Amino acid sequence: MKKMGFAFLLAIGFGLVIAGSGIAADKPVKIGFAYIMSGPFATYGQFAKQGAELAIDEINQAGGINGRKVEALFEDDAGKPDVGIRVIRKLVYENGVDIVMGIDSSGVASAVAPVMKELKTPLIITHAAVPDVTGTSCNRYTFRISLNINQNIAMASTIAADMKAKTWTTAGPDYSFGHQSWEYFQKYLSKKKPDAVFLPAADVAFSPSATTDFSAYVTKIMNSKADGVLVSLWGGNLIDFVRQAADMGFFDGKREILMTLGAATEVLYALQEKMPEGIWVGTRYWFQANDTPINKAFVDAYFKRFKVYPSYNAHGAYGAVKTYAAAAAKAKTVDKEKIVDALEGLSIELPVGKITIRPEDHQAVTDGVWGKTAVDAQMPIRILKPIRAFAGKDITPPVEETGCKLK
Amino acid sequence: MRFRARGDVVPVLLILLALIAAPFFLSIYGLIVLTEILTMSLFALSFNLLFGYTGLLSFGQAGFFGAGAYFAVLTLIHGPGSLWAALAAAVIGSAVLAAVIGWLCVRLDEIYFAILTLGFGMMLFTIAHNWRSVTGGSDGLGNFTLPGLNLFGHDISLFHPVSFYFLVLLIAALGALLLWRVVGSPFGLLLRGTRENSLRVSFVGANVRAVRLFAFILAGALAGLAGALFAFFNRIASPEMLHWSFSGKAVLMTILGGSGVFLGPAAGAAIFFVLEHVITAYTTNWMIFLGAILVVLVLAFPGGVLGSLLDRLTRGRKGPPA
Amino acid sequence: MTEPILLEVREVSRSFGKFQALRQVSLKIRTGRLCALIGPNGAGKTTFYNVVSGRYRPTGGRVFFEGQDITHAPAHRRVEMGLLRSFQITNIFPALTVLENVLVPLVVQHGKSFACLGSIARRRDMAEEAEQILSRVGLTGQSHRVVSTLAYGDKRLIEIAIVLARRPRLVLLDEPTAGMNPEETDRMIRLIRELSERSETTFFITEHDMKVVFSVAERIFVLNQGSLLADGTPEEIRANPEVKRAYLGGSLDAAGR
Amino acid sequence: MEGLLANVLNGLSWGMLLFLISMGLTTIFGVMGVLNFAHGSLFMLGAYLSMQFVRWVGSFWIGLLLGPPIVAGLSILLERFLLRPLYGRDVSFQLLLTFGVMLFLDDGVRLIWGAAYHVVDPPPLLSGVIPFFSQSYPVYRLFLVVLGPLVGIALWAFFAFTRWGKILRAAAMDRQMAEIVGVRVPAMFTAVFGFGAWLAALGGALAAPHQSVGPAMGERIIIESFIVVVIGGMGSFPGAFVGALILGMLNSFGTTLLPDVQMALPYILLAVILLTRPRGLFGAEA
Repeated sequence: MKKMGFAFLLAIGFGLVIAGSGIAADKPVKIGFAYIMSGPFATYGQFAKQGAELAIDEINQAGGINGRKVEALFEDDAGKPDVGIRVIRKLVYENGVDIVMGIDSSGVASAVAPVMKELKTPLIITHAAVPDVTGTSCNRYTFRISLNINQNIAMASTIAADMKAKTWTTAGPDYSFGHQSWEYFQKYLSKKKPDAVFLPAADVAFSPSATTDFSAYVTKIMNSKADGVLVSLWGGNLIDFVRQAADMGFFDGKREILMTLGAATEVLYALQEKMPEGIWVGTRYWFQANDTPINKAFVDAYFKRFKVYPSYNAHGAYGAVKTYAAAAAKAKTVDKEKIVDALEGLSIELPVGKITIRPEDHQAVTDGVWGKTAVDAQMPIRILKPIRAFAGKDITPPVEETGCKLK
Repeated sequence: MRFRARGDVVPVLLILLALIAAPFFLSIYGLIVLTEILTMSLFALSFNLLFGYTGLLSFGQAGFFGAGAYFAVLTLIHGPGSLWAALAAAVIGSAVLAAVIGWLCVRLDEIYFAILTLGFGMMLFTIAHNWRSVTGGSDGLGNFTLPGLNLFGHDISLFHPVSFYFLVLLIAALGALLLWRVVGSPFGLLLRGTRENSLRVSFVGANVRAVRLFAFILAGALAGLAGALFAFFNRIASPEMLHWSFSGKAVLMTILGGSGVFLGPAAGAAIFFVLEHVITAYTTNWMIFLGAILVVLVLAFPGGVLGSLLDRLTRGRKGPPA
Repeated sequence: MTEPILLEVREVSRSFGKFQALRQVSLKIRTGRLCALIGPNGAGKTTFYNVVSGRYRPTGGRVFFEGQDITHAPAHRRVEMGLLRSFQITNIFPALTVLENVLVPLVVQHGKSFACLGSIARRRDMAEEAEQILSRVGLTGQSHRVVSTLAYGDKRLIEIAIVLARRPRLVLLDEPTAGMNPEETDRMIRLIRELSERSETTFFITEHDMKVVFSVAERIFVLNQGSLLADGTPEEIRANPEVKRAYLGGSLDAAGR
Repeated sequence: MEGLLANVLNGLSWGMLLFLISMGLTTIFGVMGVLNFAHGSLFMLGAYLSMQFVRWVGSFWIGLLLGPPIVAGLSILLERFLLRPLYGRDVSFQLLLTFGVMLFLDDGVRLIWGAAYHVVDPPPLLSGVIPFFSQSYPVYRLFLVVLGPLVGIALWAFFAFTRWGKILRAAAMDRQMAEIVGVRVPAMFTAVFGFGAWLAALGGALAAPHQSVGPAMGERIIIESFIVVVIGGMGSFPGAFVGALILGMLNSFGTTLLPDVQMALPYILLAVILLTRPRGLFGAEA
């Protein structure tokens, strides 16, 4: 008859475990990171973690933030919205972090951004590109220092406008990121090149993220009338796509190809010489794109420590930490509200170049890079040559267009 | 299957009291974890009405969980912004869905039932994922405001973790109470009879398909209710909630806690989250530990953790069942 | 011969692929008369029961119960009309208690199949009725034991109790004494005879134990290779040469003595 | 015409890869009645081991030869020490145990090989492309198209004609009978599980040159293999073959013709078949 009584004891036990682990020391400045650390996109989280660790070590060696040591807490959001919200609540409520950074997946970003209002804690997004979080659903606590879809596709359409291709199609992931990339591409390119033709929705190739065999999509594109292809696949999907498409003669020069996230070192390291030459690829950061001392120092330090070149995700995490340090220096405190105020309008020189966070929508105006894949005998991976750099102000849509009503 | 109505009242009341007192001794984050545990408990309990009591392993239960979430959020966005209207929409909507899908699924048994429900669950997932104009596609539906509650003339904001916790506690407790009544009712006896021997049940004149269907609808409705709470909790309804791997979570929690004890699934939910919480504090490789722990639990606790503990306890006291 | 016809089977056939399990079997059962269906192994007895009770659909012919065509009625509909059956392999609810085993049919009997809020533990009326039925089959004082812990003979009695709980008009008993020791067999025979005499229920049994058949049945049907071979009183059957041939002599003579 | 042929070829090559993986799943289910959730992880392990051998000795064939037996060996331990105690118990426990093993292995490879993607080259003999109308088609894919049916026929012949195959089939149908006539069923189960795992790992090793090797590659394939096995009829080789072909074709033609619902197509097919033929296309009717 007492069997439910035991359940009670168990419940109490769990309660104590949870309560007991909630004690936090408040000495160091705490930064919480949420990235994908498991599953098919885990390699992005790995690079980000390395970037963050590098930045934090640099800051700590230089005396910390406002004289306080910086401590990093990494959480795996698994690319799932519910997990993302859980880990961010954990970081804020339990670990008492002063700021949260990261987020790879757009789905997680969409879920997490509104919650930051309740947590009253700043969030700097370093990867997820969904426009809404600095657009229609923007809020006081959410910032982004990485390029969003808008900006990236603005560059893609500029390059596309100079190409011979007339009829365009897309190969993208069958979720919001892929669809939005294609929608913006059509919008921007038809402005720059009114005679551009786009294949209807039934004829473009959106593949579910679990796809490993892309042959059907490659065939579909090759048999369409399109002579230009916007590829917005990323991660393992992009690797599989490129390898299989190459074998099927996709890169035979008969069509113009733009890969919006093709210059991710995560992908280039996996593909190595299997990445075809002469393809236009985009990225949020390219380690050879500029010669500033700050970039050189970052690339050298990163390579020395991790034996690989930094990816854009590594740079995103590195840059976010540096940005936060700058905001803290400006505010002379790590008080969350003051940090938010300091981040608004902040300009800082990062390896990627100078970025400015717009106070109106919290989107960073940052330079973008596209380039053509090329061989360099000195390098283990494909490099970009020529590189085409875009000034942040040219590719960032005006605040009025974003739908954000912060100010 | 064991339940004895009277003997369990006292411990259940004690648990309830502890849960009511929880906000006074738990940290905010502890309370948030407990909120999630309660929500998932309701989900797992609804699943166990089918699994433990009816003998039907549904791998599509997340379909109704997620559908409830979308119905609730869509009601908040497009319909009346009332919390109760949203919850009602979740319950009714997922019950109707469960009626249609259940009507097809209850024809099958065992592993075939499991796989068919998985199939239908994934069809619902595809709808949530691909019908972008309505469901927001893969990003989900997050642009809604959680309405406040008006209690005795006081507006209570559900944004506060404590008030939200009490809402979830209230609804989860009511849901559990309902399920408790169901499994102890004449219909509940028929369910257990169906689990034991569906052939015999149909040869005493019951329409086994109708009995199963009714259980399926009840379970679907309560899963929808839990899903609505989960969407409110996370401030978003997302397609992941309908994916088969989410159904797998309910299966996992139920078997972890023990499908043969009424509160087993709830205990399983608690164990799952506490384990995750403890392990991720030390490593990001938490799946490897979860996997190993699962293997050990399955081998060492054949009736689930709660089930096996209670078994040992009662056996110690009363000797082996006569 | 004035009792009304309870069950009528008209030219029923059933085949499984190429195998013809039943070939145009016709028979009538009248109310109140204890009948038996016999035949060598594989003669089609269980298939016949499965067709009559609604587990299988016949491939030809029709089945009538109290004048109504039930050929295509689902099993549970037939039960509602009063046609019940037991199974050759004990078919009960092993993890439930003795009481609960009988409560399952009572829930259906009382039209409470979908009553999902009231507690069954509070249904005194059902519990009392169940105890009554249990005492009728001779199982008293064991209501709260889990059925799987009972002796084999008692399990078979539970099955009878389950069937009785639906207040049947006709009960098909598929080898009720199969696997029983002589003592248990005697008990079962007495019970069947008693129930048949004292209640409104008509019993129709299959048996391989000829002693049982000839001691209880008022009318016997003989099935051989799916066809009805003979039909008559025990004396007539015993005298029938074709039946003797089908059984290769032996057991029928033994039963006669 | 060109598009049609390309689609058929795409469907065939994907279908044959699915077939290779599903054969092990269906064997294990057919003989032991165990639905193995970890099958996809064994597939993944096969791919990783094959990749490791390519790195060590530079030969795809050695990886193909040595990788799968290692996975089979691990699986034999798994069956012997983890699965065997569960045979008397509810099927859901087996499902849960193999689910646990899946989580363990998926995360385990990440611990050993890291989270990065890896790429394995096809062997020189099978690399390169052949012209195909105005396009080209990789030789390796054609190799898969040919290999699938060959392995299938070999297995079918094994079950149909050899003494061992016959014993296995008999034991699958009636375990008690097999024990009575002297088959050591527990040992046989271990062997069958190992064999099924070998097939899964073989599929993984063969898939490595075709897709990127990374954690979670098993998770992606396991549900599709389940669907293949179920629509074909659990335990049936011809069923797995036909199921894999249908799924492959559905994948290639669905992409072209019904892109909006393509993600749901396998599930719709699954539901339709289960509702009209509850034991699958080639399963024995219940």
